[in-house]
Formats: sequence, structure tokens, C-alpha cells
Amino acid sequence: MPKYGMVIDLNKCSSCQACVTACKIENNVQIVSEYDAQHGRAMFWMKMLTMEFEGDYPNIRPKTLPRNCMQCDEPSCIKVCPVRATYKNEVGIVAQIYPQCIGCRYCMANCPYTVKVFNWDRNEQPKEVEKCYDPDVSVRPKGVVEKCTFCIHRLQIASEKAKAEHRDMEPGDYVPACVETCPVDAISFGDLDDKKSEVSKESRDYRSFALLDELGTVPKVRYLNAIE
Amino acid sequence: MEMNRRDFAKLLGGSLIGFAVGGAGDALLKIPGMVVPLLYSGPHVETWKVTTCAKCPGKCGLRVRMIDKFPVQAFGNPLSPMNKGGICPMGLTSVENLYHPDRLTSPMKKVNGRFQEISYAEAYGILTNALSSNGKGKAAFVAQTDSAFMGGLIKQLMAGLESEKVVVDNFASSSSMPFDRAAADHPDFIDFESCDYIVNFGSQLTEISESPLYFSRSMNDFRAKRNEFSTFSPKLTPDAYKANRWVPVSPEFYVDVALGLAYVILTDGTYDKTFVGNEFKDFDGFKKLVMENYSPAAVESRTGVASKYLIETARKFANASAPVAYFDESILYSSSGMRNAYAVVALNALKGFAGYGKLKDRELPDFENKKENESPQSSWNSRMLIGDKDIKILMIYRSNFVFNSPGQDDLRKAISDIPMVISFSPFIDETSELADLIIPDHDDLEKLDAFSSTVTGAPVISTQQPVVKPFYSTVHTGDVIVSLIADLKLSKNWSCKKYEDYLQSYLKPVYKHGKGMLMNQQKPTGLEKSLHQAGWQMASYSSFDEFWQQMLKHGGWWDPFPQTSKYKPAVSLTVDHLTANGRGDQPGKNARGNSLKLNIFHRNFDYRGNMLRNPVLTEQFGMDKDVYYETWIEINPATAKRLSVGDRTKVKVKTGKGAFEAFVIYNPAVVPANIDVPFGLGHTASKKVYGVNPMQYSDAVFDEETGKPSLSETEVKIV
Amino acid sequence: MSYQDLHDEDEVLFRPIYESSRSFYIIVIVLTAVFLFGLGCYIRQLFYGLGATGMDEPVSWAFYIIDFVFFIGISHAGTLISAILRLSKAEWRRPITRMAEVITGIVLAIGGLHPVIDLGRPDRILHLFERGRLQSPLLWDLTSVTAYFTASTIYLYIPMIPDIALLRDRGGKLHNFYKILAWGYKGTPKQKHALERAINILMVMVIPIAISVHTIIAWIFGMTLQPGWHSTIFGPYFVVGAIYSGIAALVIVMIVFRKVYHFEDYLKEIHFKYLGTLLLVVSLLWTYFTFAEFLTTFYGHEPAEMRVFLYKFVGPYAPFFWLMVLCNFLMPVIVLSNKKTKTIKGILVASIGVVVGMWLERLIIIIPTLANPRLPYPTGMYTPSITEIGIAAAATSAFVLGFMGFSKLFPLISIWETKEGREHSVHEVSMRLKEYLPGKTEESRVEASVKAEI
Amino acid sequence: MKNKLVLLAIVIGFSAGVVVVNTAVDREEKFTQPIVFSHAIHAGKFRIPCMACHQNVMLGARASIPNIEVCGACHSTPMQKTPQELLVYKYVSEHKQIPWYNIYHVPDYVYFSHRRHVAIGKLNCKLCHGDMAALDSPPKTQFLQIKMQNCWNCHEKHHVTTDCSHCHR
Amino acid sequence: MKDRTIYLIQLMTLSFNWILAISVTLWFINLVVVANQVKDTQTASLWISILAITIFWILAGVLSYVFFSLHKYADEVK
Repeated sequence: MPKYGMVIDLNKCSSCQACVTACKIENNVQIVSEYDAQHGRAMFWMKMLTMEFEGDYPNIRPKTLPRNCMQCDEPSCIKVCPVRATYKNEVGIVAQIYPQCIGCRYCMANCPYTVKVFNWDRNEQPKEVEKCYDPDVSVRPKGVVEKCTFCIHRLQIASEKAKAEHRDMEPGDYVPACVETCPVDAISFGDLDDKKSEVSKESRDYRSFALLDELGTVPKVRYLNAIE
Repeated sequence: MEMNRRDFAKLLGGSLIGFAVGGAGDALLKIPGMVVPLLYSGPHVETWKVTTCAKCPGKCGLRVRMIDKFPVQAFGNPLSPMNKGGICPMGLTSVENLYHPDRLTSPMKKVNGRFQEISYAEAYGILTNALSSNGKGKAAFVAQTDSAFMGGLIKQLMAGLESEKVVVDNFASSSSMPFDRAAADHPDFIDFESCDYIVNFGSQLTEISESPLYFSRSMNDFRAKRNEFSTFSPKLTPDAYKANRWVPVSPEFYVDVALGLAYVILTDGTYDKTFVGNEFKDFDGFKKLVMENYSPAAVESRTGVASKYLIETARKFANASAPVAYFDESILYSSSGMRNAYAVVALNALKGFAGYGKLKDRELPDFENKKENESPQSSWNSRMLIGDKDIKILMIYRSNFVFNSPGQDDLRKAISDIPMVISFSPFIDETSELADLIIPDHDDLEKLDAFSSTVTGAPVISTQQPVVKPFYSTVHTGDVIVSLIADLKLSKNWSCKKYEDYLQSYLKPVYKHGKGMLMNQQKPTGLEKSLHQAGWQMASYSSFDEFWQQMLKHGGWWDPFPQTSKYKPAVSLTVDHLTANGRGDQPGKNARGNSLKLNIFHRNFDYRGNMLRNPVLTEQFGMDKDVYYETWIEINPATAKRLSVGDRTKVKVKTGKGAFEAFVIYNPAVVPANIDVPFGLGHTASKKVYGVNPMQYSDAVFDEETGKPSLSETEVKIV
Repeated sequence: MSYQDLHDEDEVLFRPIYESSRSFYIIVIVLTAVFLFGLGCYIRQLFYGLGATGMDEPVSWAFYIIDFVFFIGISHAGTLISAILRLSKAEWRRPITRMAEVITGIVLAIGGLHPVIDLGRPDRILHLFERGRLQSPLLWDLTSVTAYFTASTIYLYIPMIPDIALLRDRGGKLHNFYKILAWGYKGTPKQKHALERAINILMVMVIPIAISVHTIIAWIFGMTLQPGWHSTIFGPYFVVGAIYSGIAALVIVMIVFRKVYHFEDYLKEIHFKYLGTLLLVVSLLWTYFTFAEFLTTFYGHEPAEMRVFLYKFVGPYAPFFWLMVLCNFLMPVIVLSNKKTKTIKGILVASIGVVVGMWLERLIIIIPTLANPRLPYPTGMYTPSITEIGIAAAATSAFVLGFMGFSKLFPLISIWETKEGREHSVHEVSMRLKEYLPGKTEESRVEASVKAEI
Repeated sequence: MKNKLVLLAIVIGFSAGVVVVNTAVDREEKFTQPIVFSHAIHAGKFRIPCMACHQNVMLGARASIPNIEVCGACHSTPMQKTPQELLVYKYVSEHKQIPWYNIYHVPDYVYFSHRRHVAIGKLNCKLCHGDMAALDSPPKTQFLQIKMQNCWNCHEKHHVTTDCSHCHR
Repeated sequence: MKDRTIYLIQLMTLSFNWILAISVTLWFINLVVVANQVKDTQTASLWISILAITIFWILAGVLSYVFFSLHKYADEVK
């Protein structure tokens, strides 16, 4: 079984936020009302974070990074889920089962990366967005927690296609929407166990680091430091 | 047991209450919003169609995902040489425009200040009548299109109408303006392959440029080779923090900085002496001007740019084998507008434009006509509408210049004074709401068009095919203009009936020329490459019609192995260009006071004021700052403390044009003398208004030559 | 001894059951109105989603969880205190235990509902039973709260059986109701013996259950990786806090009902003095835990922890934090350690302070941590919405209503225990005291053997 | 006693309310298919394979109810001139889609793919849809109720994955 | 009311506790079975279940003990 992982090269990333939009439209993530957005309920699975500013003005650089679900190998969210609505599946993706979730938000409280978002309100979308729903992904009702799933529906479709064509999955068959969209190919995606894959090479690069590595969550999303 | 009426009533009442409670309780478990209805119920057949994104000058290839023949998503086309599969937020959300409820569904005519739906025939009748009775010499056209073909068509129409009052607002043409005037023509591309140092004057290469996605990729390759680049800009935008050095400087001082760099190079004597000797006109006058006014110390005292950075940058620039001093449209947005651009052109000339390239092969018709179509023959700009009593008819194609320019009230008044204003906008926006007649254009996904570009160093023609049949009774503006030219007999030998014919007439030579390939496969490598260069082609088409159909299907044509050469212009630069003759400005006159300045900055989401009607983009606009649906200002914490303004609070920002409310964000990277405010929000014509349009509050100075406003020189106070 | 011949003095204990003043009905109507308002708020929340609350993206748990922890904390008033006092044979417990146990029962029911109110999808609550995952502390919590509720209800009920029997024997409207509940108790020695045996078993069982309940609630937070929560001390810290708020709530309830139902003869000043001393001890214990918790955080100086720490000490939550220190430490210690102020009024003031302070403590524990996630995220003051306040008000009024309702059905002070105390304890205690003293008397030995036979 | 009767009435009323609301909410829409289509004639008598009309079965997630074009391929001219066939012919000649009622609904949070089951899993259509070739008129109810338990049972029986994320999304 | 009815009602109230204990037991057995099915936290589930089930059974047992002994010794002369 492959173990899917992602490496985001901060040296290449130009903070254009295409991954954020791609994620939003690929996964039918709810657009919340003006009131909700201003009260901290905007929903983004992929988010552009400004971590800190390095240096003093004018030799100052913000450290920005796109942050999606880290798809931890030792996820702290699944430990606390009382109903098995979130769990790690055989390919290492931490999946979220929306029809199972009771909305207790314990996983949100326990995620050190704050990647989980909650449907605080009824899903009432603008007309133009409703018509652009991705039919591969459900539209979550209110009251459930959701998060990045590495576009697991794309994995289903890709594996199905590969099986129908009587072949094995090939590296390029399944990539999440953010990876596909990234204009500068800053995000590489693939099988971490395959030592020859680009993502596994990059994850062992001297520049590579994981967010909050000290917590022992073993994220499968790693970053490559920017070269100064 | 006896039962009287009372008991019966009790029983009935009890059971009714029980029924109600039970029913309601059960219904509660099926609360609205708990279940979301099915997304689709059709057969769910998925198809993909290839087209080109027309949201910005980038000409990225798009793959549109269709479910049961309706577009649902758009992604980048991996075979397009412009974007290679990547796509920006604007392109990703292009489907939303198609379904937008605010789209105009039919031509509209203004009657007593209100728009009424009319038929296309009627609208076209009004248009032809107006143009034939009152058109010759009295019409003006403001267009915003990145298609050289559409731009050319518009110019042809205006030529027929004997009017020079036409502006095609096109990123490429704006940025090539100073090249056109200072030099013989302009370079086609930056030679990223050989260039090794870039000084960037204020352009947001990866966000707002001729092709943001191409530049993002090339800049990464450039940096991967450990090449350096420096950015002079008023704000630390995402582009600037990729630079090896960012030097904060206000746009009106670009001229000082560029000439300060030139000073160092001239004193070091490291400039390209043969080029300067042969090509640079009036070099001595230039040298004298620089030596007198632009010593690094003098520049530092005026601009605040440390002279050590100037010297360091200048030496790097001079020592590089192929340096580029890059600028684009944004350099014009200051009170020293054109002088900035000339100064950078002059700086490039000192090294002989070493990092720029030129396409050698000039057989391609489109690119031959490019200059004719795009270069500003007349120096008319939309600002000149104000006070021009001769204009009787104004036509506006997709440009929302009222929104994206300061001094809106003057423009609004000028437009309302014009007796006949015709807009071709598919939406009611701030500009088209002033029109008397709107003939809405198709949405980009319903439309046929083509774009040409040389920015990658390879000639590319990207085609936009109609992905869906038009939803409403909208009309392709190209078709309107083509039939206008035919009906009003504005051009001799006009044989086109539709815009498609017009496009084909331009693309036939490309077919005959025989080189290049369709965007249906990866760029050839190895043997294929050598075959290709030797002139062998694996054409998959045998006739022009087939070529045209294939081109539409695959998203375009390009020549992966063009013949290029170093760009060698004859620089006809005079000292007058750099001293802003006629304006009375002298070098160094733009001293900046101690007051706070409002710096309006653009983001990659919407720099033409058209895209932020898309819900996804609007929500995401301030996401990285965690501000939603409202205008924010970015302020240096030191400045904020001085003004006692708290982080994430609301303040009133006051300029000469009024005051607006904004949300404060501390940002240590902001120039202490500036308050940065993003452009994009505040669409007053849409149903729900989010935020404010900072342009409305800008006391901009307009550069007479370009008509571009200064965006960072408005004095501002925080109340 | 017959159950009909009652001591005349104890008649006052029955009075609340048979007599209700006008103010009683007014209070009931007002509280019912508040409760219905809260219910309306909840139904509105069901329709509009949790967006009706003031919670947002990083602060995903707020008022409901604070109330949950707080109410469950209060519940320790009861069973735990009465069990400990019973176990330690503190004779002054007799008039207190019943009230303490009632508080436990009612508050547990209310507090236990709070997580359900907090759920985004209460209609899917059955998923907990179908596919629950026992590794989740939430499920431990569900189990332990259920166990504690069952245990404390039984522990309330069994010592009440003799009193119910008394009520049954008095007859009246609810004769059948009491008859059912009295389980045929007639006061025979064997019955009494069985009862006492059961009480002893329960007494021993209830203490670990009660401690486990609050420890597990602490673990809900302590098991996470979040700064400010991930702490080993949390279990005992929460238990101490729970006992602390429990005693305070008990004191308030005792003082109020003593005044209203004229129990001055039963709840004497000495009871309050003892409870005041207990409160003082627990207050110091709580302060010690708080100090230990914050000192280690401060000394370790881990950045994420420090962000939370500073958020509490000098940041937006500083007013609440220092108010909590005032209410939970300074005020009780000053009031209770001074003889002049250690009057019933003083103890009441201190107790109200402690209840408020303990609520603030839950707030201080829960919100600053959530508002300061490890990765940069927008933080901001959490402000509760009208829905949350309404539901909190409804919960409080439900508690008061429940207590008032109980007082209309059963005596608030254990009659048989008082009687037993009057009849046996004086002698027993003096015997016990004599046993402590050096040189055992013959008399005591005889007494002891007699007692053993019984 | 009467009070108890009232209590009883409330209880009965309560349960009645639950039942009524439940049935009212879950009520299947009453419908008649526009045409009494006979699978028995098409699939039974003429042995037309399922995929001939439900063209998307092997290709995608949904089997697709045939378009009018599919009907029109054979019924471009009436063959037997039965009243039902004339009705079809009417739709064909007017190029209008037949407004079929869809009786199989899969909730959108469930990913069910016909290709996965038929093309890859090689399952017979009969397994879920019953012997359609024997039906003279269109079915009114689902043969195999679309319930998770039914999916689960079959997956367990055939040792196919029961990983939630394979179907839920 | 007849004594017999009262006794039945009393038995019913008592049986609530048993229903609780049994349903808790069933619930935990179900959870252990599920945990075993999905091969996830089997041991933890087992131990927690054993602990919880014991507590509920003891509680129910104590209550029943009281009930039956009260009824048994009700008629005894003091």
C-alpha cells in the first residue's frame, strides 16, 4: 500500500493562493456569510499562514506557508473522536466521514495545526457557487467537522480508472487539486514509501522540515525551507 | 366508566398535545439544513474542454470540466506553454462568472434613468443610427482586452470612424510604451535563459504582469540558478519577498533610483561602451544630467534609499553579463510616470539591453501586426474624456475604468455629459451603469477569441473556444463590430461576416507558414527537437479549416523552437524625456514630506476591478490577513504606536477626498511613512457592497502623457 | 420505635412539603419563564446551527463546555462530601448530607446535558452507541458521568427510604407515590441493617467514582496536545476545584434554604463554621495547585505555553484571571481565616465568590488555550451570544427549580439521621472519644461489645 | 382513573405523531412513469443487453437513464404501433426527453460507482436491480433498498474493503 | 392501590436500573466488537468496558439487595 505524502517547497511558493482557491472549489467548501467570516468562521481547508517576520525593516521577510491538513501518521484528532468519524485509512490519509460526525469538535480542540473547520451555519451558498459544485464531493450540512482529505475522491476515481484499464496506479494518476493547480509546482505529491519518488526524495532533503515536529504527530506534509 | 363531554375534551386535548409534541419532536430531528439535497440528478457524463483564460494578460490555458454539458470547474491546461498546468485563483473561479446571477441577459436601454430590456435588433439599430448620423470624428472607444485581434478590430472601427480617440487598455501595450518612444520598438521577452541579474522597479512579476504564471515559474528557475534579483517597490508584496534584496522606495522616486544606479555605473565606467557609442543618442547630455543630479548621496537624501544599497546594486548590475532592469505598467502609476520608465530604459541601455530578447522570425502575421495594433499611435487616454466636448459617442468594451481609476467623480460627470454611451459589458458595473445602451458581451466561456503572446520567448497563439452555447441573448462584441464595419461601410474590401472570419484572416498565414505545433502534446525533446529545428513538422491537419478546428480544440498553437536574437534597439533617448519637459518638474523636486501617504496596492485577485464579484475570490481576498469582506489598511507597528492605533481595530482614514472606515493590520514590513490599502473591494454597482474602493479617496496626480494616476502620493490622516 | 410518633421538634422539617407561600409560586413562574426562554434559545440553535453561539474557528469550545465542567464540578458538593463525612463519622454531617446529595443529582443531570447541547448534530447522538471509540476521553466521560449519576441517585435514594416511609405513614395526597417509593420500609432492625450495609457499600464506591468523574473531565483537556491543557496535574487540580466549588454551592444552598424554610435549629452556626474551615482548607489546596501549575509553565518558558500564560496574566483575559484569583484565593482566605468575618454572612459572601471564581477558572482554563493555537491564527476575545447566555440562565434556573421541586416532595434534612443522631450518637461519640483516650474503661468495652452485637 | 386515561391519550397521541410525521417526511413521491416501459420485451424478448441503453454503466459512476436519442435509434419509425410505442415515437419526433422518475437515489455523501461494481467488480445487474428482464412495467420500488447495511453486508460477504472513506466523502 | 400493583410498580422502577446496567453492558460489548472489527484500540476498549460494566452491575446489585431485603424483612416483628 502506498503512503501518500506531500512536500511544499517554500522556496518556490509565490503565495499566489491558487491552492487555496482550488481546494475551495474542488471540495465544495462552504462560503460563509459576511457576519460569520468576520467572526472567525471562514472555512478554508488550505490556508495561507503568515508565520512570522524574519529580520528588521527593511531587510524583513515574512515567512508564509500554505497549510493544509498535515495528514499526521500519529494523528491526535483520531484518538479523541468519540464516533470514529475521523480515522487513518490504509493509504495513510486521515479521512473524515461526514455522515458519522456528531459535531462535538473535540478533534478541532486537539489539532495542533488548527486544520479542522466546522460548519457553524446552514449551508446556504450563492447561486453562482451552487452551480459549480464538484459532483464528486458531498456538500456538508451544518454541524459537522470537515478538513482536507488529500482530495480522496480523486484517489477513488483514479484507482477505479486504473483498475478498469487493468493496470496499477501510476505516480501521476492521483494528485490533489492544490498540487494540480500550483502554478510553480511548489507542491509535490506522491508515495512516501517509494524511495524513488520525488516526494520521498524531497522529504529527506536537508531543507525539509515539518510543522511542530516536536509534538510527535509525524506529519506527512513536509516543507522545504526557502533558500536565503 | 362514564364519559362526559368534559372528559372527552380532556382526552382529545391530551392526545392532540401528545400528537403535537411527538410530531414536532420527530420533525425536530429532521431540521432544515441537516440534510443537503442531491447535487445532480443527470446521467453525470464528464467531459473536458480546452480554452484560454481571458481574465488577465497571462493567456493561460484552461481545462474546463463539464458535467452533462455544463461547466463546473476549471483547471490549468498542462499543455499550454504559458502556464503548464498551473492556474491562478482568477482562472480557477472563471466558471462562477458564467452562472453569475447579476449577468445581463439581454441588451439594455436606459429610459428615464432606468435600464429596460430590449431586443438585440433594436439595440443594434440604435447603435448604427448613432454612429452613422453622429459618428465620424466624434466617437471615442475605451476598451480593455488582452486580445491583439480584438484590439486591432476596435482600432479598425475607429479608423473607419475617423477618430483617434481610442484606447485599448492592454497590459503589454502600456508597459511597452516607453520602449516604443525611447527606442525603435520594444523587446519581446526577458531572456531568462541567459540573464543573470534583475533589478525590478515596482512590477509585481508573479502577481500582476504580462503573464504572472510564466514569470512565477521563470523567476523560480532564475533563483534556482542562484541568480540574484533586487526589487525597488513601495510595498513588500509576495514578489518582493522572493527578491534577494527589497529596497522600499516610493514610485515617484524610481527615476532617481534608476539614475542613481546609472551614476555609479557611469563613474565606474563599467557600461557597454560599444553599444553606447553606436546606439545611444545624446549620451553626453544624459551623462551630464546624471552626473550633476544623481549622485548616490543626493539620491539618498531625496529618496531615503541607502547609498550603500545603490552602489551594491549598481555594481552587481554592471558586473552581470546579461542584466535586466525590469519595469512594467505599474512604474507609470506615479507623478513622475513616464520619466521613471525612461530612466529605466536608459539604465538598460548602459548595458546594451543584454538581458532582453527579440523574436527573429517575423513572418507570423499576428506579431507583425502587433505593433500596429497595440502601440499607441495617438496618445489619447481615457482621462481625456474630461472636458472633451467633441465626443458625442463613447463606446466602452469591458473596461471598468471608472472603478479602477482615481478621480471617479470627474470621470462620471464627463461620461454623463456624453449624449450616447454604449457599453459592451456583460455585467452592470461602475462604468456600464453610466451607459445609455448596453449590448452585453458573452461570458468568457461562451466566447470565441484568440490571444497572441511572445512573453515566453516563443510565439504563442492561444484560442478561446465557446465551451457552452450562450445562456442568454448576449452577443459577441467582435461580431457586433464586424457587422458595424460592414454595415456602415467603414473599411474597404471588408469581407468578414463574423468575428471568426476576422480571426481566421489573421491566422491563415500562421497555417501557411507551417512551423510550430498545436497545444496537443508536450514540448518535443531529443530527436524530435532536432527534426523540428530542421524544419520537419508532424502536422496533424491538412487544411486550414482543420487547423482552425484543431487549434480551438487544443487551445492554441505555438512555436517551441523560435529563432531569437539579442534585443538591439537604437535608443533615441533625449535629456528632455528625463527632465519632464513642459511640466516644470526638476529632478529631485518630488521631495516627500513628513506626512503619511496612502499607498494603494494591487493584489493578484483583481487588479482591473472586475473579478471581485465572484464569491470565492471575494471571501478569499483578505484571507491571509484574516480580514473578510472589508477594506483593511496595513500599517507599520512603529507608525501605529505613534498614532496610537491598535492592531485589528477599526479606524477612520481621512484623505482630501473624504474618509473611509478600515480595519487595521499591523505589518512590520510596511514602509513607516505609508499606509497600505488594497484595491479591489467596494463595487458599488453590485447588489452587496463590501468594503470601499480606495481609488475614490485618492488625490491622485495624473501623468499627462499616460493618463495614469499616482497611487502612493495621497496625504492621509488617521482619525 | 414506631414511625408515627415523631419528635415534635422535627415537624418543621415536614412543613415545606405541605405548605407553599405565594413567593414560592412567583419564583417558580419566573424561573420557568427563564427556563422556557433558554429552551427557545436551544430550539433556535437547532434550526440555525451552532452559528447561533459566539464560538468561532479557534475557540471551538466555549460557554457550554465551561458550564459542563462547572456544573459537574458543583456536583461534587454532594455525594463526595457526604460520603467523606459519613466515612469519617463526622457527626455534624447529619443535617447536611441530604442537601449535598440533592445538589449532586440535579446538577449532574443538568451538567451532563451540556455536551449534548454543544453537539453540532444532536440527532446523531446514537452514533456514540453504535460505533463509539472507547479511546476517546469523551466516551470515558459519558460513562463516568452516567455511572456517577446512577450512583449518586441511588446514594440519595437509599438513605431517604426511612424518610419516605415516614411521609407514607403521614398519609395525604401523594400517599401512593410515597408507598411505591418507600419499598415497604417499616423500620425493623433487619431492614435498617440492610439499609446501613448498602449505604456503607455505596459510600465506599461513590468516592472513587466521583473522583474519577472529574479526573476524566480534566483528562478531556489534559489528553490533548494543546498548550495550557497538556498537564499531568490536571486531574487532581480539577477534583480539588470541583470539591471547592461544590462546598461553596452547598453552603449557599444551605444558607438560602435555612432562611426560607426556617431550619435555623438544624443548621446551626457551628455547621457553617466547620464548612467554612473546610472551604478554607480546600481554598489553600486549590491555590497550591494553581501556583504549581502556573509556576511550572512559567519556569519552563515554552513559547506556545507562554503565549497562553501571558494571555491569562496580562492579555485580554487578565481581568478574568485576576478576578478569579481574588474570588478564589484572596477573598475566601481573608474572610474565612478571620474570626470576626467568619460569620454566616461572611461565609455566604465567600461562597458566592468561590462559585463565581470557579466558573471563571473554567473559563480561564478553556478559552485562552483555544484562542492561542500553536500556529498563527486570528485570536480574539470570545464573546458569548444571547443563545449561550440564555441556555446558561436556563440551566441555573433548572437547578433552582429542581431543588425547589425536591423540597416539595421530600424533606431537605434527613429526619431519621437527625433522630438517630439525637438518640444514639451522643452516647456513641462519647464512647468513641473515651476509646481515644489512654486507659480503656470497662464500660466502653461493654458498650463496644453491645454495639458489635447489634 | 380518568387522569390516567388522559395520560394514556397523550402517550398514544405522541406515538401517533411520531409515526405520522415519520411517514409524512419519508413518504415516497407518488408517481406514474410517463411510459409503461417493458423491460420484458426489450431485455427479455429481444435480448438487448443492459449496456445498450444504460450506456454509462461501464464508464462512469451513474448508469444513466437512456436519452431520447437512444430510444430514437430504434423507434425512429413506429415498429408495432402499440399505444405505448406511439407515445415514445411522439417524444422521439419532438426531440423531447421522456420525464422518467428516478427511483434509485444515492445520497451525495456516498460515492457509488457503477463502473466499480460492474466493469471492475464484474457483478451482475440482477444482484441489485433484480431480474429486470422479467418486468412488464417499470418498477415502482427499489429492488435492493439503498441502505448502508445492504452495501455493508455484500462487501463483508465478498471481502471487499469496508473502509468508510471508500464510499463516504 | 392494591399492594400487588404497588409491588409491580416498584419492581418496574427497580428494573430501570437493571435495564440501564444491561444496556450499558450491551453497549460496551458492541463497542468492543466494533473495535475488534475495525482492528482499532481493542485492548483499551476491553479494559474500559470491564471496569465500567462492573460498576454498573454493582450499583444495580446494591439497589436490588436493598429492595429485596426491605421486602423480606418488612413483616418481621421488631
